[in-house]
Amino acid sequence: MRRETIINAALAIGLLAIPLWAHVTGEIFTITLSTRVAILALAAVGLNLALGLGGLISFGHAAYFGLGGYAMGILAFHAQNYDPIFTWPFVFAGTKQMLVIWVVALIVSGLAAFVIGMLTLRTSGAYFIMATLAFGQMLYYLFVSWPKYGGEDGMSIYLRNDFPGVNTLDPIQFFLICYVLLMLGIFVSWRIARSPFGLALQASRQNAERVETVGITPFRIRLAAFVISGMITGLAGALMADLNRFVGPTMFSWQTSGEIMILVILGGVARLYGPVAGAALFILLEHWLGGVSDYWLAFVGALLLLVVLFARGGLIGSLAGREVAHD
Amino acid sequence: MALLQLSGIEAAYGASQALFGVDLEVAEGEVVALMGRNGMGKTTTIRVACGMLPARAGRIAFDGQDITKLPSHKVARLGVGLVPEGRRCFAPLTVEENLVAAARPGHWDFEAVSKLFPRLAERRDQRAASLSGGEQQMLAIGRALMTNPRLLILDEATEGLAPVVRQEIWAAIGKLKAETGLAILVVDKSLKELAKVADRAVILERGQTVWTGGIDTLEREVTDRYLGV
Amino acid sequence: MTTILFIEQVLNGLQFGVMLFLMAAGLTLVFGVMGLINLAHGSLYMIGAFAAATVSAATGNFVLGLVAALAAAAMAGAVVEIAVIRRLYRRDHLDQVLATFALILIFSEGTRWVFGSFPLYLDIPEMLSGPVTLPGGIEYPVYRLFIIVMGLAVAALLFWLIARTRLGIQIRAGEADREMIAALGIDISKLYTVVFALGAALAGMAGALVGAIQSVEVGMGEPVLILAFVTIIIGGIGSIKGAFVGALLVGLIDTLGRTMLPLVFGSFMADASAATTVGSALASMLIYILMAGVLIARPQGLFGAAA
Amino acid sequence: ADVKVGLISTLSGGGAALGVDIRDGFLLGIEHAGVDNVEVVVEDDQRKPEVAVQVADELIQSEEVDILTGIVFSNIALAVVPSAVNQGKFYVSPNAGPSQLAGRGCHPNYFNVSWQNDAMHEAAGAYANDAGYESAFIMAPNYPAGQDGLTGFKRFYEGEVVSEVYTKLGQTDYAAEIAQIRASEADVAYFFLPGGMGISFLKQYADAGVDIPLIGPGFSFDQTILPAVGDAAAGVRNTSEWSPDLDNAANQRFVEGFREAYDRIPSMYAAQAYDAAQLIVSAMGKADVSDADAFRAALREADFDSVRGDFEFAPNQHPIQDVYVREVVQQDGVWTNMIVGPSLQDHSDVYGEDCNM
Amino acid sequence: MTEPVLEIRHVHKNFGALRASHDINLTLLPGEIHALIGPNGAGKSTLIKQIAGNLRPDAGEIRFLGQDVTELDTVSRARMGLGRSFQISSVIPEFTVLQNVVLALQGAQGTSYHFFRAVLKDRETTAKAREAAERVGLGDRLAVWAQDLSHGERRKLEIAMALALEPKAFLLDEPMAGMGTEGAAEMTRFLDQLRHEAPILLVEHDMDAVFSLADRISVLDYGEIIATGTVEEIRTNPEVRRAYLGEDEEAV
Ligand SMILES: Nc1ncnc2c1ncn2[C@@H]1O[C@H](COP(=O)(O)OP(=O)(O)OP(=O)(O)O)[C@@H](O)[C@H]1O
Ligand SMILES: Nc1ncnc2c1ncn2[C@@H]1O[C@H](COP(=O)(O)OP(=O)(O)OP(=O)(O)O)[C@@H](O)[C@H]1O
Ligand SMILES: [Mg+2]
Ligand SMILES: [Mg+2]
Repeated sequence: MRRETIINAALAIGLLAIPLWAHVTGEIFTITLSTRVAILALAAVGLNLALGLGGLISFGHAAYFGLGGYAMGILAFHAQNYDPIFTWPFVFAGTKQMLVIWVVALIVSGLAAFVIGMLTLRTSGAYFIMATLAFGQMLYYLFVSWPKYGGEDGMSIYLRNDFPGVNTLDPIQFFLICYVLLMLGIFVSWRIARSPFGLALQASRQNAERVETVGITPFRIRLAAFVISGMITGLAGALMADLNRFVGPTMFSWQTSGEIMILVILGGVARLYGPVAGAALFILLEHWLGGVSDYWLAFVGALLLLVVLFARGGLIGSLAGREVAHD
Repeated sequence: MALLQLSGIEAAYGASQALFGVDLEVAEGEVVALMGRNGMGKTTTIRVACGMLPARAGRIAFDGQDITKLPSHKVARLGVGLVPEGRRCFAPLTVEENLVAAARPGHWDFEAVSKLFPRLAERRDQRAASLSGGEQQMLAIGRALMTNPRLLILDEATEGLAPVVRQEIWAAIGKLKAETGLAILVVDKSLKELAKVADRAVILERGQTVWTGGIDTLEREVTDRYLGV
Repeated sequence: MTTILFIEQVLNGLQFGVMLFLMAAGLTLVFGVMGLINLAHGSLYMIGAFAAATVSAATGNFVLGLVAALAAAAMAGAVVEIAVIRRLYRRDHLDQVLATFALILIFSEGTRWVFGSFPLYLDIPEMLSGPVTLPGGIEYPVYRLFIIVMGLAVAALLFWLIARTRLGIQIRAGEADREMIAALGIDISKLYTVVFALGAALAGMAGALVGAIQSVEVGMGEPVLILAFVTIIIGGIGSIKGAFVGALLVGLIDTLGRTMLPLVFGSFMADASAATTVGSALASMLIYILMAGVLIARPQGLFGAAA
Repeated sequence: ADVKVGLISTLSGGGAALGVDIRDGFLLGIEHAGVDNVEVVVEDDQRKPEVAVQVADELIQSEEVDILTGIVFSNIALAVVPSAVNQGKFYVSPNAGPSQLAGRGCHPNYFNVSWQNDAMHEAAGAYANDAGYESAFIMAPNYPAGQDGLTGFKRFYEGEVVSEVYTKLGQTDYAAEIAQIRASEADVAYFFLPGGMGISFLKQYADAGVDIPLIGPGFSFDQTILPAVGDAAAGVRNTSEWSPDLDNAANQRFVEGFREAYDRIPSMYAAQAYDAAQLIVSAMGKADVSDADAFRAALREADFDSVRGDFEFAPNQHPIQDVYVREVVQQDGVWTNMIVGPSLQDHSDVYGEDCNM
Repeated sequence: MTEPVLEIRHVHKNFGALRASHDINLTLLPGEIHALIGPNGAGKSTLIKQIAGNLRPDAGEIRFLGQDVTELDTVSRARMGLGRSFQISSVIPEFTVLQNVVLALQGAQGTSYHFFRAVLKDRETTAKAREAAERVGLGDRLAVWAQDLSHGERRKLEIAMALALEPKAFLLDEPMAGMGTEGAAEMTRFLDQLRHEAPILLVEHDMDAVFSLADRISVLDYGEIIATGTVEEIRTNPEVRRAYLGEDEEAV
């Protein structure tokens, strides 16, 4: 077995075992932290698809994260207040069903990724980075000044949404939902990476002109990848909203985009389990360093810098060696 | 005394070693042909000589000075002008900007280069990216000349040039040699043309110098064995 | 809206644009020249403002403060370039983004550690304070005119430096092929350090100039940074001319948008309060809409070179 | 310790100045109360609601605190408070009083010792009447607190509002708005621009040479801000429920103690946090925190010496208090506020009607 | 006479004042190698780009397989069966040789939007790819990253990718460049066979190769075709000698 496969298995099992053990010993907060890891990892799995395979350095994935979050917030808000969102062609008064919310989150963030992708994918390099960043900011300002859904205050959803047959308020059960979705996300990106589509996507990153001459349109390939990527991150946003029982426009902020990106890089770009490793490390750091000093963010910064400069390939890269898998 | 002297050079790209012991000398005013099949280490040798790739072992001297550890810009300033494999013109710059970017005072200035390659003067304000392949090659040679080097290194400098231009360039090299006493190290695939200008040849095989001598002493057997002619 | 007010707002828009240009200039320089995306540019802006505030407070002299701002930012830039950025040129944009993001954290918290969390005091020098009356009866602050002049001067200087000097040519050649320009005898590392420090100094100068009429506090750089990004996207990366035109466009559209849109909505919406809210919400997104428009029409920006 | 308090505040990044004052004020309050059975766990929210929620989860689930406090900003309070009080914890707000939590969203475990968000704006409206200003230009950032602020001003102001302007949140250049103010020829300009926005606006306003007087809520004239504004704020009237020169024994002890401990003049945030600490300690003397009903009743009595003088809770557990008009002055080389007089007395908020507790 | 596979009619292209293509007429017939030679900057690559679809002609028509393709983009032309190699090697650097060829194959098959099938597990595809690589002599380099190949090997990979498309016509821009004497001879032999699969429009400065391969030669100078004819006709054409071949091509 390859080294990376072993690491991946350890991560998958560890992320499941720790909260289960915490459940037994009654340390609820550990479960909460693990849930957060799973959700952030899912968001990063989304970004990793665009960024790792496609080389699309999106600095605006907060847009999809936020839209997913607000999909949940708005649907639940209307359901909570019995205030229909639309009455034609049928009356739709929002919902508290996670399954419906997820579908809406996937559609909305997918659509947004489609539109933003149509515009930004016409550019490349640093341009693309800044353009995606700016579109994220645009949505941020939209939601900050949209009074109906709380503006800057955001919205509190007092009770977590429902999932058939599951008590979502029980931390461990909610964790398991998130964990399963994370594993699904990883499975999807694994299949995509090995598919003809994945090959075309990776080739488009390296030499778009060449890809054209073999009869493939890089723009469309990238757009498709960007949409899938946005959808996965959007789903994570919906979950995050449910974990916090709160959504606010900071989900759209460029720092959020930066953080999702950090997770990917910390773990290892284009590594299947990179997002999981990155999210786990980031949450642990935040948790530990927060207590050390008021200026702990400076330490996070220094650490990141060290990773970028000296530990290329991120956590998984350092543990499993340089070569990216080509099976 | 040799102007450029490489002795016992070994070099590697990461883990894979490419040179296993290259010895090479270019005397002042001499034209030396560096030959060998594809992938035998010609370009790598040149990169090492120019300080673009560190040598793992061996010693490089220029004009008696040890330059083994010198960074490439310092080597260049001592008087080494490089026309690299694959042209490598500065794509977004105009022809003129390409030429003046690294120019140093001396015989070669814009005028002189224009006379050598009139096509470049015609394309003066065009961006290098949109030049034809051959025009880019001329530009790369002109650019190296503008640094007024004592040693000119040409790595496949006639690749992709029309036969008539190639003849002009060989003629120009012959003239440079005769008139300015410029030393030249040249890599090219055309043995026939090399034979006209070069004084000596060095042949590489798997990263090692396997044959050195006057170009007119090159036997049929040697070229068959090492160059596959 | 009266004509006078309109003219004044146009002037304000231009002034805001010039202010943005000061910020965008350094960014686009570093971008275009070194192909480096530097998120920490906002931090250098902050460093300039803090240095100016500290030195002006200590000496009571604004000019000394300005000099200190230039020096401090240039120095910080040089240090950052040598210690961090230098290792990133060969890497892709991703590593650059992350490393400079990390630098933001370090600079922000470091500044807070040294100066505390409270905003600093930095005021306009006596000589430049207060308004003058322009032809047409417009009262306009002298200091803002001063900023316009400084911005124009910087624009001219940069344009000349990049397009006309050999230094500029070498810088651009280095961007195209670093290894090759070195092989021709140019010490590209030193050159880059100089350029980066220059870009940093510009940011520092912007911070100091703008700091006199704004709040000098930790985190002041990030909002401007994003505006500067938008400016550069509109104008075209690496183009000083583009940054200049883009900045003026953004300045004008933003200023006029936020004064006119609420009026426009007010003219047909019954609820005046709601009209201004909607109008200003739209105004806050206007420049992004402009940016989207430019991306559709000219993905490489108004003055960017086609890919 | 008998009581464990979790203090979540903004201690890093922008806005940290306020959070630091809240933390320092609160800790000083506990110290002055002279009790040793209170344990305070301090956490940073980085001014991000999501982070605050996580930190609150940690304090509740892992540290098992009894009481939460410390949040600076309304949007963060709105993210944290509902779920915290629903889990049976007490929340004592030392700052931020969003209308949602004063009205329909009020909760028996939520106590606000600072003010409902509108209070200072309402007082400013009332003061504008008293000062005889007949027309006003009003301005705030385009976000809920800004919209509430201007609504609050208009609720009490009787003159004509000639123009109502919403700026972008985080805006730094106000030339366009200043030109509009000048052109409006109103009697007074009322602005609500918290933090750095206020600093920028005041500096630019002073430099523009507009002679229309300004009034603002205490937020923009606070001790965390004034030193950075300098003489650009000289003489401007503003409204607040507290001022360092308020004449009562508790306040003198607080201001002196604070200056001694931290070497600076306290801000109103520090004062509110100090009161929050005193409120908690006063309730501890009467009931055990594990008996939630008794402890709640004890908190509701508000039996402590507020640095603001008289203080009591309205039925929605928000303050009934006086709001003053202050003026910015320079004292011993430091810019600070001095009371001019009361603006509203025994003031409480309008949202209490919607609160059915 | 047989139908031309590729037909260029009255194509014009200007870059500003520069005439890069001026009233170009050219055909490529089944089974032939049509060489396009001319001085540097004459407009050969520009013409290739217009045929491949990277550049749009200012005027004129390009017909491929009897169909007007002037308005089609690169991708559609590639899918119709136009295989191209670049003057400067252009492969996917971080792919292995095999992956590079597979990519070309899936472009031809139009399977690029299959998300869930593991591409390298597909026997049929990999077998085909392997065959294409073997034909150019890269059979034992399948697992090597393209960026680790030597210059010459990379040129071969270019050809393999074009082969994999099973094109109806090849556009080869200087395939011999940088190949070395031995490599060039090998490539010449290979192209000689290749013409039986599809006709080749060959741009090349290596006269040994051109004269031994070409059925017809067209000479381009300053954007205009100044001569078309057999090897013998061109070799002895005085204008061509002056503009392009120079004096000592006798020896060839
Ligand atoms: N960047 C590189 N990374 C790894 N290996 C390399 C690199 N460049 C060259 N090599 C390897 O080093 C060896 C020598 O290559 P070099 O380019 O010096 O050959 P050459 O004689 O110039 O050949 P050619 O005639 O094809 O230009 C070859 O085996 C080649 O595969
Ligand atoms: N985009 C462009 N803008 C302006 N001029 C261009 C552009 N592209 C090509 N040219 C010019 O058009 C002419 C023809 O170029 P082309 O690349 O077709 O030459 P070529 O015949 O392929 O030459 P070579 O054999 O040297 O590769 C050249 O003079 C070149 O400088
Ligand atoms: Mg070579
Ligand atoms: Mg060509």
